[in-house]
Parts: sequence; C-alpha cells; structure tokens
Amino acid sequence: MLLSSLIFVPLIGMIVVMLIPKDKFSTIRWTSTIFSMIPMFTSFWITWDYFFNYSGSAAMAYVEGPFKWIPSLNVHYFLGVDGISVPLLFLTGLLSTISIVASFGINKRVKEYFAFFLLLEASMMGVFVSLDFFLFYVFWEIMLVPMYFLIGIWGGPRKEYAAIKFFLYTLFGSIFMLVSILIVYFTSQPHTLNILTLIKQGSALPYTLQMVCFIFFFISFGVKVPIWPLHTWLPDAHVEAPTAVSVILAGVLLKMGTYAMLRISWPMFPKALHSLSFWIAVIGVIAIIYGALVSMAQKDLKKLVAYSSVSHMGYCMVALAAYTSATAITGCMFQMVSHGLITGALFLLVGVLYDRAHTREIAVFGGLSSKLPVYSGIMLLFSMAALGLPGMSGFVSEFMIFIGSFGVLNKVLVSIAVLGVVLGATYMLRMVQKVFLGEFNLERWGGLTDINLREIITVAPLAVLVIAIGVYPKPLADLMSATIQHFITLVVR
Amino acid sequence: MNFQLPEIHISLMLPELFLFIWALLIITFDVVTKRKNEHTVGYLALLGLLIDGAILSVTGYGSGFGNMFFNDPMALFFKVIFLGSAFMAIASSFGLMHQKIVNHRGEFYALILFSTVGMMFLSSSDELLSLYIGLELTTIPLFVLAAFFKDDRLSVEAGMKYFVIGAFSSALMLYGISFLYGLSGTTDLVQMKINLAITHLTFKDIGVILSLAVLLILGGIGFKLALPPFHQWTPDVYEGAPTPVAAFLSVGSKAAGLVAFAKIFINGLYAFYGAEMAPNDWGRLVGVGAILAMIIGNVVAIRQTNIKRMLGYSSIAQVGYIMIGMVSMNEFGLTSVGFYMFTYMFANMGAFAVVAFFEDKSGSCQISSYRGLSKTSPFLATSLTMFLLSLAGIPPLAGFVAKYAVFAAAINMATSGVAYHWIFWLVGIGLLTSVFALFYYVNPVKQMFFSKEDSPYKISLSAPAFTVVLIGLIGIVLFGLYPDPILQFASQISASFGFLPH
Amino acid sequence: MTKYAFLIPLLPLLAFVLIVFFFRWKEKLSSLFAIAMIIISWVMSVMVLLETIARHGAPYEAFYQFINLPKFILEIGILVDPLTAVMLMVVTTVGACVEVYSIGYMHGDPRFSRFFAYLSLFLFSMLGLVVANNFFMIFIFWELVGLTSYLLIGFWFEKKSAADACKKAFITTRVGDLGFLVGLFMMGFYLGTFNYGGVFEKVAAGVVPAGILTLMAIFVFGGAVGKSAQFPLHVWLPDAMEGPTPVSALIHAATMVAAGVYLVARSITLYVGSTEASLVVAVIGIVTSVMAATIALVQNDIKRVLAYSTISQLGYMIMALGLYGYDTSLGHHSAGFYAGTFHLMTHAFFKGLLFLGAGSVIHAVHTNDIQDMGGLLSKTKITAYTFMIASLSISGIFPFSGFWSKDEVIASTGGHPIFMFLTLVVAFMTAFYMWRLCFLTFFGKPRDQHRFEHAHESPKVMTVPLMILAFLSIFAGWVGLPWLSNGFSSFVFHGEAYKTEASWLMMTISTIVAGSGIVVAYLMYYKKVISPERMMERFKPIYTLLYNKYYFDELYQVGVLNPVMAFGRLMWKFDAKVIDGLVNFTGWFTIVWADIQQWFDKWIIDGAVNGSGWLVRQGANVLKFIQSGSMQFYALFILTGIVLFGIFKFELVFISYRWPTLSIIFILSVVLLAGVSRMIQGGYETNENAESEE
Amino acid sequence: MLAYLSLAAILFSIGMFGVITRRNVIGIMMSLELMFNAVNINFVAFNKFIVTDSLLGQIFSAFIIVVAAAEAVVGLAIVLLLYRNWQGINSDQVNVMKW
Repeated sequence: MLLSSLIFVPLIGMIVVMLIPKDKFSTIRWTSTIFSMIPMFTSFWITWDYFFNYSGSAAMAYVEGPFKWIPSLNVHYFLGVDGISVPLLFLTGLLSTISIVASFGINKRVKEYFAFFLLLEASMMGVFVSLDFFLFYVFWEIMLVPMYFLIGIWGGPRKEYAAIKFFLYTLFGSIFMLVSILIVYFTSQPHTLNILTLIKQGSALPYTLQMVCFIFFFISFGVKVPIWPLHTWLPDAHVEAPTAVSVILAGVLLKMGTYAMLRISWPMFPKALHSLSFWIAVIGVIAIIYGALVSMAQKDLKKLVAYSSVSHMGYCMVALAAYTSATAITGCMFQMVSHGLITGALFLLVGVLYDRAHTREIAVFGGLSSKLPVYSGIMLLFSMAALGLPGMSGFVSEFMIFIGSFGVLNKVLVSIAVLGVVLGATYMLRMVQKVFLGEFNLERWGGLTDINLREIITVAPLAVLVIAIGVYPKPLADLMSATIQHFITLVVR
Repeated sequence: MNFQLPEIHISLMLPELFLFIWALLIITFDVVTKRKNEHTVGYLALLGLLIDGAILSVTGYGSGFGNMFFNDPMALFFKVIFLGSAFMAIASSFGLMHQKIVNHRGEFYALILFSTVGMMFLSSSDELLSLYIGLELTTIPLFVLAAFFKDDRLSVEAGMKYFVIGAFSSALMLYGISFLYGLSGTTDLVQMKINLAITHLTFKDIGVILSLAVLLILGGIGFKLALPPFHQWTPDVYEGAPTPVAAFLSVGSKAAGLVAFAKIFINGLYAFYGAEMAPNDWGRLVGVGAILAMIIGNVVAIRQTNIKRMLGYSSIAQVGYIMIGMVSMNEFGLTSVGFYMFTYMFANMGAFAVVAFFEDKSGSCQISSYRGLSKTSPFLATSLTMFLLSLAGIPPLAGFVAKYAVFAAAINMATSGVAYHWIFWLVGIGLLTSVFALFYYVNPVKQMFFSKEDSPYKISLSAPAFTVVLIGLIGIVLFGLYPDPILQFASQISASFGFLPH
Repeated sequence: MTKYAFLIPLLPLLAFVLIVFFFRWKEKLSSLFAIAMIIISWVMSVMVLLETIARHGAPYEAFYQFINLPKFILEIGILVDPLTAVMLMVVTTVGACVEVYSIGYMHGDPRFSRFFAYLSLFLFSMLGLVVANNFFMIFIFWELVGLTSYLLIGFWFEKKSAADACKKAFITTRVGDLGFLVGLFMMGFYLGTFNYGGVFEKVAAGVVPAGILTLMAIFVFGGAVGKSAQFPLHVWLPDAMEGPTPVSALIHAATMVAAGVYLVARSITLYVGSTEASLVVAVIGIVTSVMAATIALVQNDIKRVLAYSTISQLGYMIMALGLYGYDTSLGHHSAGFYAGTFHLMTHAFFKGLLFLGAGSVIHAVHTNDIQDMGGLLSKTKITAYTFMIASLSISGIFPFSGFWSKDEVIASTGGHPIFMFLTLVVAFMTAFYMWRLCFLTFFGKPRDQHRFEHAHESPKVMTVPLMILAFLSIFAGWVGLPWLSNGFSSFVFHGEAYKTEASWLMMTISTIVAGSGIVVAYLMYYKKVISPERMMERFKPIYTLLYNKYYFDELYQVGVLNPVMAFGRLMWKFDAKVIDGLVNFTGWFTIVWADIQQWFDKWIIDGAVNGSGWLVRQGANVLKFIQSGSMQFYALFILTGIVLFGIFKFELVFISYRWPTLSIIFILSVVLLAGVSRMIQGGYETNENAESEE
Repeated sequence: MLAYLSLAAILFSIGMFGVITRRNVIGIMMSLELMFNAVNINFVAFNKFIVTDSLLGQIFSAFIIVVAAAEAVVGLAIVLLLYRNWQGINSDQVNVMKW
C-alpha cells in the first residue's frame, strides 16, 4: 500500500485540484502542496524504514503484487523497491514538494499548472517503483504529457519548440524501448513482463539478441540521461521550462535514464554489456568534456547550468561503464542523488534571480555579492558543490566514480575524464566571478532585493542534504550496498 | 442438381431486420410529421440503435440461410463497433440539422442506418455473394451521404469522387471474386479454402490467376480501408463530406473493410499466406501497403492545415497500424486488430465529434482557428487533446494499449521464425512514424493550449453532443486502464477461426 | 589531550558556523570569538606538541569510517605524529597572530565579520589537512583550503583584479589537484588503501612496480606543485596578494603554500621508493627557486617581492625534500627531510612577519609600490625593526632562525655540486632583494613626501603580533641548533633520525654569501655607489624578461586559456550547428532524390522541388503531386498500385542481427532525430510563411 | 472457355481504359458498366464450364446487375448535382480539393 500511495496520492491530489474553482489561487497552491507532502513524507519514511529493516538484503521490499491487471497481455501490477530506487524516491518526493512550493509565484492558469505537476509527480514515482515492464513503460510515457504542457504553456519565449522537441526526442527513445520490451517478452519462457524474472533469464539470451535489445534500451534510456549525441533536447527544454519544471527535469527526469539502465538493461544483457562497456565509457567521457566546454561558452545562466548537467551525467555514464566495480556503481548512485540536489538548487537559484532581474544573461550582472549577500552565499555554496568541492556530495560521488572506474576502465580514459574536474571549476567560477564578483551596477540593479524566506526554505533542505552527504556519506552507501552487491553478481554473468 | 431448402434461422438476422425496418419507419415518420421538430428524428434514430444493441446482445451465435449468414464472435464484435460508430455519428450530427440539412433529416439518418445494416450484414456473411451485397449496401448510402450538401461544391465533389473510385474498385474486386469462383467452384469461404488448396496441389500453374485474383480483391478492399495505394480519395472525401459522415466513413466503413479483409484473406486465403507459398503470398503485399500507409499518412498529415484532412491522413496511417496486426496472423493478431478498431472508434469518433461541434459554431475547420480554445471551452479542448493523444498512442489511454497489442502481435510473429523477419520492418517503420505522428497530433493541442489570447468562440455543448464526447472519453480512459474485457472478447475472434498457428 | 586533537580544527569551524549564522551582525563579537577559538586551538596544539614530545614522537591515530564499500574503505581520522604536532603549532601560532592583527588591519571594512568567518574556515581547512591520517582526507581539506583561499583572495571582489586573482588561484591549483587526484586513483587501485600507514607499508614492501610508483609519486607531487606554487604553476601566487594583507600572510606563511610542502614531506616514503620521482621533485624545486629569486630582484611592488621570495623559499624546501628522497633511495645519508621541514617551520614565522610588516607599511602609506616609499624608519619604528629582523632571518644571518634552517638546506645539497651552487646563488639573491626592499622602504629620503607625511605607526593590535613573530623569527630556529642532541632533527625525522653536526665551513660560506648580498644591496640602494639604473640599462633584455616574470601569464593566456575558450565556443557552435550539418546533408540527399523523381515522372515540373526543403517537406511535396485531386488520376494510381504490387515479388532482406547494421541504425536514428528537430524548428520559425503559402 | 474469359478481359480492360481517360462523367459511368458486365461474363462462363452442379455463378451475375443498377442511380443523381454546381460534367473540373 505504501508504494501505491506514492503514485495515487498525487493523482487524487490532481483530481482535487481540478475540482477547486480556478480563481482560488492560494487554495490550489496549498492543496497541491499538501498532496505532494504526503508522498514526500511517505518516501522519507520508506527511506528510514528501508535503511533499518531491509538494507541488509538485496531483495525487493514493500512488494505489492504481482496482481493481474491485463491478463490477456500478461500485464501485472507489480511494485517494489530496493536500494537503487529508494534514494531516488526520496529525491523525487523532496524535489516535487520543493518545486511546488517554488512555483507559488505562478499566477497564470494556476489550476492547470498544479494539476499537471501532481500528475508529473505521480508518474515519476511510478517509474521508480514499478517492476513490470508494461507498467514501467506506461509511467515513463505518461510523464511526457504533463511535461509537454508545463513547458509549452508556462515556458519561456521558445517554449513551443522546446516542448515539442522534448516530447519527440523522448518518444523517439521510447519506441526503441517498446520494441525491446516486446522482443524480450516473446523470447522469455514462459512469456512474462516481470522485470525481475526477465533479469534472471536475460543472460541466457543469444548474444546477437542481447546486443540488439541492449542497444535499443541504451538509445531509449540514453535520450533521457542524456547521453552525448542525443542531448540536444536538454538545453532547450531546461532553458525554456519554468523554474520548478527545470528543477524536476534536472533533478528527477535525467535520473530516470540512469536508473533504468541500472535496473533493467545492465543486469538483463550482461554479455552485450561486456562487449560495449568501453564505448559506453567513451561516450561518458565525451559528455563530460564536451558538456563542460560548452558550458564554458554559454552566455545564459540557465543554459550554463543545463550544459553542466550533460557533463555531470557523463560521470554517471563512466561509472556505469565500470559496472564491475561496486565503488563506481555506488558513486553513480551518489552522483545521481547529488546532481539532483545540486542542479535542482542551482535552477531554483537562477529562477530566483530571474524573477527579480528578468534576465539571465551572465554579462549584464556583476558584483551581486555586495547587494545580495545571502543569495550570493547560497549560490556560491551550490556552485562549489557542483564543481565537486570536498565536504559536499558532488565530491564524494565524483571521487568514488573515478576511483572505482580507474581500476576497471582504461586508465588513460579515466584520466581524461578527470580533466572534467578542472573544466567544471572553470565554468562555475567564471560564472560566479562574472555575476557575483566585480563591480556592482547600482543604477541598473539597485532595486534588486535579496532572497526571501520562502525561497530560502526551498533551497535550505537541499543545502543541508548536500553537506550531510558530503560529510557523512556512509548511511547512504550502506543503504544501497547490498543491492549493489547483488547488481554486480548479476552483471558479471 | 438436387435442391434442398436450407435452414433459415431468421432470429439470427433479427438486429439487421429491426434496424432496416426502423430506418424505413424514420423516413416515414419524417414525412408524416412534416419535419416540425428538428431533433425528434435524430433521437428516434439513436433510440433505434440502442434497441438494436439490446437485440444484438440477445442474439446468439450460429449459422442460417445455408451458411450464407453466420454469426460468430467476430461478427458480434464488429457489429458492436458499427452500432457504436453509427450512434456517435448520429449524435454528433444534431448541429447540422439546425442550419444545413433542413429538408432531408429523415433521409440523412435513415441512410446512416441503412449503411449500418449493410455493415452488419457484411460482418455476418461467410460467403462471397452475401459479402458483396453487404459491401455494396454499405457503400451506396455513403455515396449519397458524402454528397449530402447539395449546394456545396466540396460536398458534391466528395460524393463524385467517392462514387467513381468506389464503383471502380468494386468492379475490380468483383473481377477478382469471379476468378476465385472459377478456381474454386464455390463462393463459400470455408469450402473455397479447401477447394483452392486441392486445386493448387493438382495444378501448379494456377498461380498467376490466383495472384491476379488476390491483387484485384486487395484493390477493392484496400479502397474501403484506405490502404495505400488505394487511399487517395480519403482526404478529399473527408474534407468535403459532412463531418459526421466523414467520421462514420473513417470508423464504420473502415471497420467494414476490415471485416471483409479478414473474411476473404484470413479465412479464405489463409493457405496462401506464409513463406512456403511465396509466389501467392499476400502478406508481404499488405505489409508494403501498411508501410506506405504509415509513411504517407503520417508525413503528409504534418503539412495539413485543415483538421479534417489531417484526420483523414491520420486515418490512413492508422490503417497501416491495423494492418500490422492483420499480417501477423497469430492468435494475437486478430485480437489486436479487433481491439485496435474498438479503441480507434472512441478516439476517432470523439475527435471528429469535437471537430463537428467546432465547425457548427465557427464554420471553420482550419487548425489555426482553434487558437486559444482551452480558455473559452476547456472541456472541449481537453477532450480533443485526449482523443488526439490516444490516437498518437500515449499511455494510459486506450490507443496506447491498442498499439502495444498490435506491435506485440507483430513481434511475436516476427520472432517465430526467420521467414517472418520481414515483419520487423513493419514494426520499425510503424514505431518511427508514430513519432512523426505525434508532431501533427499535438499541433491542434498547441494551438488550443499554448496561445496567449483567448479564442473568439465559446462552445456550449448540447446534450447529445456532450454524450458523444463523454462516451469517447470514457472509452479511451476506461479501456486504456482496464482493457482486459475487450481483449478477452476480441481474442474469441481468432479462437473462432481456430486454425491459426500457435 | 592528544585524544582531543580533532578539536583543534573543529574549533575554528565552530567559529565560522556561529559567525555566519549568528554573530554576523556583531563585528566585535565575531572577531573576538574567532580569536578565542584559535587561541584555544593554539593552547591545545601546544599541549599536543608537549605530549608528543613526551611520547618520543610515537604516532597516535583515531578514525571513523567515512564510507565503506566492499573493496574500499574511506575513513576520516586524525594522526598525531611529530610532523603533525609541529605543523599544528606553527599554523595555530601564525593564525592567531594574523587574526589579532586583522582586527586592526580590517578595521572599518563593511564585511568585517565575514572576514573573520573566512579566516576561521581557512584555518579549519589547514588544520584538518595537517591532522589527517590518510590521503583521501588530506585531499578533502586540500580542496577546502583551495576554496577558502578563493574566498579570501577575492574578498574585495569589487576590484576586478581581485576577482580575477581568486579565480586564477583556484583554477591553477585545481590543475595541480588533477595530478593529485590521478595519483590518488593509482594509489587506490594499486594499494587499495589511503591510510598513510597502509600506503607506506605497502610501498616499502614493494607491492607496486617501480614505474607505477614513480608515476604515482609524480602525480601526487602535481598537487604540491599547484598548492605550493612551484614551476610551472606558480603564476597564481603573486596575484594572490590582491587579497587583504593578513590573508597573504596566512597563505604565504602557514597555510596554503605550506600544504604542498607538507604533502611532500608527509608522503616522503613514496619518493624514497622512487629515485626518478625524487629527482623530478628536486629539480622542480631548484628551478622554481632560482626563477622566483631572479624575478624578485626587479619587482617594485612590496608584496610582489615577498610573494616571489615565498616561491623561492618553497622551492628550497621542495628541493631539500626531493634530494632527501634521491639520496635515501640510493642509500646515502641526507639532511633533506629534516632541513625541508625545519625550513618550513622557520619560514612560516619570518614570512608571516614580513607580510604582516608589509601590511603595516601599506596601512601607513596606502601604496604597495616601494618606489613611493622611503625613510619610513623614523615614522614606523616597530614595523621597521621587526621587518628588518625578519629580513635578516630570511637572508640567513647568524643567529636568526633562518640561518639554522637554511644552513641545513644547503647541507642537504652536499654531494650535488650544481644544486649546491644554485642554492648559494639563490641565498645571495635572497639577501640582496630582501635588503633592497628594506633600504628602499625604510631608509633614504622619502620619495613621496605627501604619503610620508601621513604615514603613522599602526595600532597596538597590529604591532603586538609583529613583535611576537619577530621573537619567533629570532629564536624558533634554535630548536634545531646543530649542537642539541634532542633538537628538531631527532624529533621530526623519516626513517632514522638525522644526526646533525655543525659544519663550520658551511656556516661560514653561507654567512659570507648572505652577507655579500646585503652588502651589494647596501651599496646599490643605500650608498648608491652602484647605480641600479645603469645596471638596468646594461641588462635591459634580461631586466624586461624578469620584470615581466618570464612572460608566464601571457604564455598561459595565449597557449592555454585562449585555445580552451575558443574550443569551448567551437563546441557550442558545433552543438548548434551539428544539426544543421546533418540536415543540410539530408536536404541535399532529398533534392537528388527529388531530381530522380522528376526524371521519372514528367509531371513534376516545378514547385515541388525548389531546393529549400528538408526531408519531410520534400517528401510531402512529392506526395502533394500524387494527391492531385483528379479522381481519374486516383483510379490510375490504384491500377498502378496493383501492377506494382504484382511486380513486387522480390524478397525483402531483413536485417540479420549483425552489429554494424545496428550501429548504422543508431547513427541513422541520430540523424533522423536531428532532422526532425531541425524540421520542427523550421516549422516554428517559418510558421507565418507556411500558413500564408497555403 | 478461354474465348469467354478473353472477351471478359478485353471488356474489362476497355472499361478501365474508359474510366481513366473519359473526360465526360457519363462516359466514365458507362465504362464502369462495361467493367461490371465483363465480370458477369466471367461468372457465367465459369458456371457453364467449370462449376456445373449449381447456378451460383448465374445468380451472382444477376445480383451484380441489380447492384450495378442501384449504383448507376446514385451515380446519376450525383452527376446531376455536379451539373448543377459546375454547369458541366467534365471530370477535370472536379479537383478543387487536393493535397
């Protein structure tokens, strides 16, 4: 029931919000906040409980089902979580609530906005808990619809283009997934869509078939991650989306790609993985360097953060390529969580600035530190976290990824990837310098006000978590260690 | 030559008979009451369809008239679709009665009902002669309906085109049927299958004639289905014909074509499907047709500015998807086709209904005129969005489950042996083009939702209109979340054929 | 007390947190609290040092697990051994002095509290680095030091130069850290642990192949090169003086740059294990030293001279450590380790003093340029005398502390004539430029009368720390007197204790060299017997080269920064244009395809193809022709279809599962996506046109 | 029998040719009738020579004649409308809707 409630409470919330008259803004806002807080606390409780009671074994916890849903198609309603999904559930719950609070400033078509947002939350939760392929696919796709509208209605100047681009790209990826799902389904004996069973059987598939399915899954998940040549939807979508949606995009949606790789395609097709891991690593390294270099050339604050996501998710791909190392995989999970927190916060903060200044161009600012000390401090904190400063979560994850993959992958390749650390520092500091340091333009920006309490409340939990994970990451690592051990035994078949 | 009077079992034909009589009654009623109330006739027609549905539910399976009339699960399933689409078409045509059709209301409804009778008759026939009669009975009223706006050039043009192409293709099909008759010596489909197999074993050289017959029949049915390269009338006729008629054409007529296709090709010519029968294999031809359908339909639809034409092209594309299920002839193929058609009915009828209401109000079918509709008529805009998304195959709407089922059937067949690997091409192109499809499906959505200004039109729905939209919505949502009953029902179709692999 | 050594870094952290969140608005409280914390730390350091001496240097270690993975355990812990104890002592002492001094120096600054918060954070990072018990943890604090130096150097961020300098410092040191990081990965991979004890044990046991060890050692040294401003990453340090002067003092004396030397000293076992790596270290050290000393000869900015002198002195230490590794690995006895660490300690005191003194001078005359000073001795007595004490100490004049440590450094070059020669040359130059500074600043006639008039001695809070440090500059070196049997050398050592012996010859030579340097400076800048201008004229090219710091900054700008930025922009362009490129290709392709169509069918005359379209649009145009509207054409089309279907008898060849095909699919899909996105982009951009076309 | 079939084929081809090339709509309809009649000949011939034990083929052709007549009725009605709207029955005019 616990996991179902994660999905259905936001859905109920959506219906409730739709029933509220459309000019009662504050009622709508608070209702949706409450309906997103329930799953948030549920996900907190699940994390807590999982840590103490289930983290010792790799088995699925809180399993629901499999209940028959569409017997003719062998589709079941089957939910469960393990050490890989629990942290992401936590992240989803937290970021959803934060985003909803952060979108209190929306005052155009408020009702629809929050209804779509709750639908989005439900589908994201669904992706992370479903263990049936059909169910997984359904949630994966449902999410596109609210996202399309959220970008398309409330987005920036090129919103329509960004929205449709996002929609088409992801749908394009999904069709590959659909084909692979069906191929896997029909080659399994007896036919099943149960992900766990399919993982068990997967390694028995012939090599060529594994290759096909693996690549197809890789494309479809890669669009979400996004892997390097398929990333061009990301800057547009991130930049045009309203702040809160950018947060969700960067914080949760990108993680779905890597999560799905960890959950599905990696353990299911070990043979294909063995032959392709080098190329995956190459793609990851390209993404790291490429993303960083491109960020360096950006003039728009949000675009900079967006491209930095490409770079950061590249670390995840490198870690995933080093699949035999538990350290690297743990690092990957850490990176997913920490990137969610950090980039989410950065988008929130960029949004804060945009709300006041109505521009995001880096060049027009300067010396904001003196006028907006608190804001600048917080921004500096997250910039440092993003460039991997020790004591914060980004460092822990990058360090683990590198140290794990160094032993497994080509050492030169990893050393090249390490360059990303310097490049990361360069573009982040360049941004900080141009925006916050230097001379303050009193005439133009004299009217800016510092970050207000609501905005601080939205970023404070993220800051606390970033530092907490950076200072004492052991609990998080323990939470997933058993699952990752199990994962390693699955991929090394 | 000994004649023997076959058992008639007239009760099996009760729904058809009732509907026929009801249609006649409607014309009479219309004449008698001097057309006082503009909606009475319409409600009567709806009532008739409801009663007919009730009758249908108590009509059992079985055969009568010496196997010429045969009620099987397939017939029953498709009859439900015919009745449903007729119901929705009639309900969405109430707006027309007000301005455009003043003098021929009775005829309008009666013709729709006649056409429905033809479809139902067609779906029950298990024999070429009755099948042909059913097909013509379906088509001829539709010629008239397409040209129903007598003073509207477009409508007349649509009727003319539909008529010429329809008659032409039915002649082609007849020519093909005559060869089949000559080769097998019978018109009974089951008997024909056996005879053909025997002749084929005896005389190896009949292949050319058989191929010719297959091609000609394919041409005839392809016209009904709007399967490329026999599709070109579709957008023109949809654009010119009254919107509810176009809707009815796109669903009812198409479903009729599907039934005929299944009857002739799957029941009758099944033996000639498959790798070992390569020279006479019609599966690949249909496969090529399906590929063309998906490409042409989806690509050309992108550039359309008229929503009816766009939906016309979309229906061409949808046929491509349906045909994927049809050529993957395993136990799941026909099930998926049935289910696809069923969900397609809700989504497409719903979309056309919304288009019709909008046209009644604004007189325009241009996509750009939908700008800002979500602010003035949120319900209608949301409904249209859902219909279009269902057509595009976005979960959790029914269209997605249908697409999934079709592709599942195809991949099942494709993975079953090297000889069927060509089906992968269908799947691949189908999926790729479904991405393109999304682009034009969301085009009206974009207009309705993303624009800043409000729409000048505020559309209030009448009761029947609201019912249609609601039925469509419930259909796509309910059968998207809980498709199992329909799938079970549809799976009886292939079970009733009983000779498919696996 | 040693058990509680972890509190030493934590107390400044506490100060930082409390100031940032609570005391920010109360300047007095902030500064006093920060100072109180560092003084408590200092007291604890003293006790820890005493206890360590009492334990005869036996190390103490305690840790908790940071994260544990099946093959890997990262830990956070403390290790107190003599080196640590001494460093704790040095850092807290200098830190405390600097903080007290800052009360005066930063008086009236709008961000007064924040300055103390940052200073506390800085000290926390450095102290954490010192007490770390493993390489992972040292790296963490290593980076934190980088961060806080960033904050402090950029403290006056309104100045563009400060904003640039802090970025430069951070990124330059990050480049070095890259090497450190790779070294760590190698360590993790080949040794499986980061704990000092574990690493050294395994290295000593020869677990690692020699080549790998060399690489590892060099990579680790990369970190030190960055942080300790060694050649070629020294460029950030001179710019770092853009920060407030107390910060410069802290950075140059006890914290940031000391970290690099500390790292090398800490991991000396690695270098002992690898002759080649030690040689690299030693060579880099001496090169840096000579280079920086030569640059310092001609600089006019007081802080810049001091900055180059720091680089030069750091080169000394690094060289000493490297030579120790080199000699020991070859089985020779060497004073290097002791010399390096000893010099690190004494240097901390006198360099701290020099910077604080310079700060005091600047405070007095409000300029950095020594050309505008002169004759300040009369105005700022305490500052001048303490400054001169420090100068004597750094020049290595008996019996100041610098003498003893520098002597050992020179001693460590025994057996390496080239090194010894260069070391002595540097010693000469050091004495020269330090005293050039002193003479120009404090003696002679004031060159800027206006500034001179307004000059005044600094307040007590500033001069007292000066005096404390001056005391230490004189006497701190005495712990290493060669005659002491229980002196510094028997406390801080690697392997076996180095037996010091007083080499009179050495002492004499070094004193003569240093003295001659002072004398030359005296002649040139006080007596003006030798005209500096003439020298300048004569050696014009060399002077220009030195004055421009060997053009390192320009070189990096042209050679590294510009290309990287250009490359970044190029990539961005690529990102924006890659789509275009692909699409242009598909556009070209479709045009060709359409031409074929044209040839195939004469009805296509124009309109269908006008070259502007893209894949879909072109295809659509062709289909437009087919959809001609004529019903007879439709019928013809049906017939054609049937005929074509009839002809269609060839087998379709489905892709067999081979993976070149799959990669083609992958690439094709990318192209397709690009095409689609391009198309829809075009659709959006030309939406108006498209509609008017219809 | 081959002769009958050939006749039917020729008739059918003439019909097809007519449908495609005639510009007059009435001509098109006449050509359509030709095609139907070709089919009828086919049916009757098959019934006479191959399937001699039933009259199915002939019955079929009877039905075809009836249906063709019905179709002609509808067709002519539409032609009338065409004439009313276009003042002509030239098939080339009827291409307002395309693309």
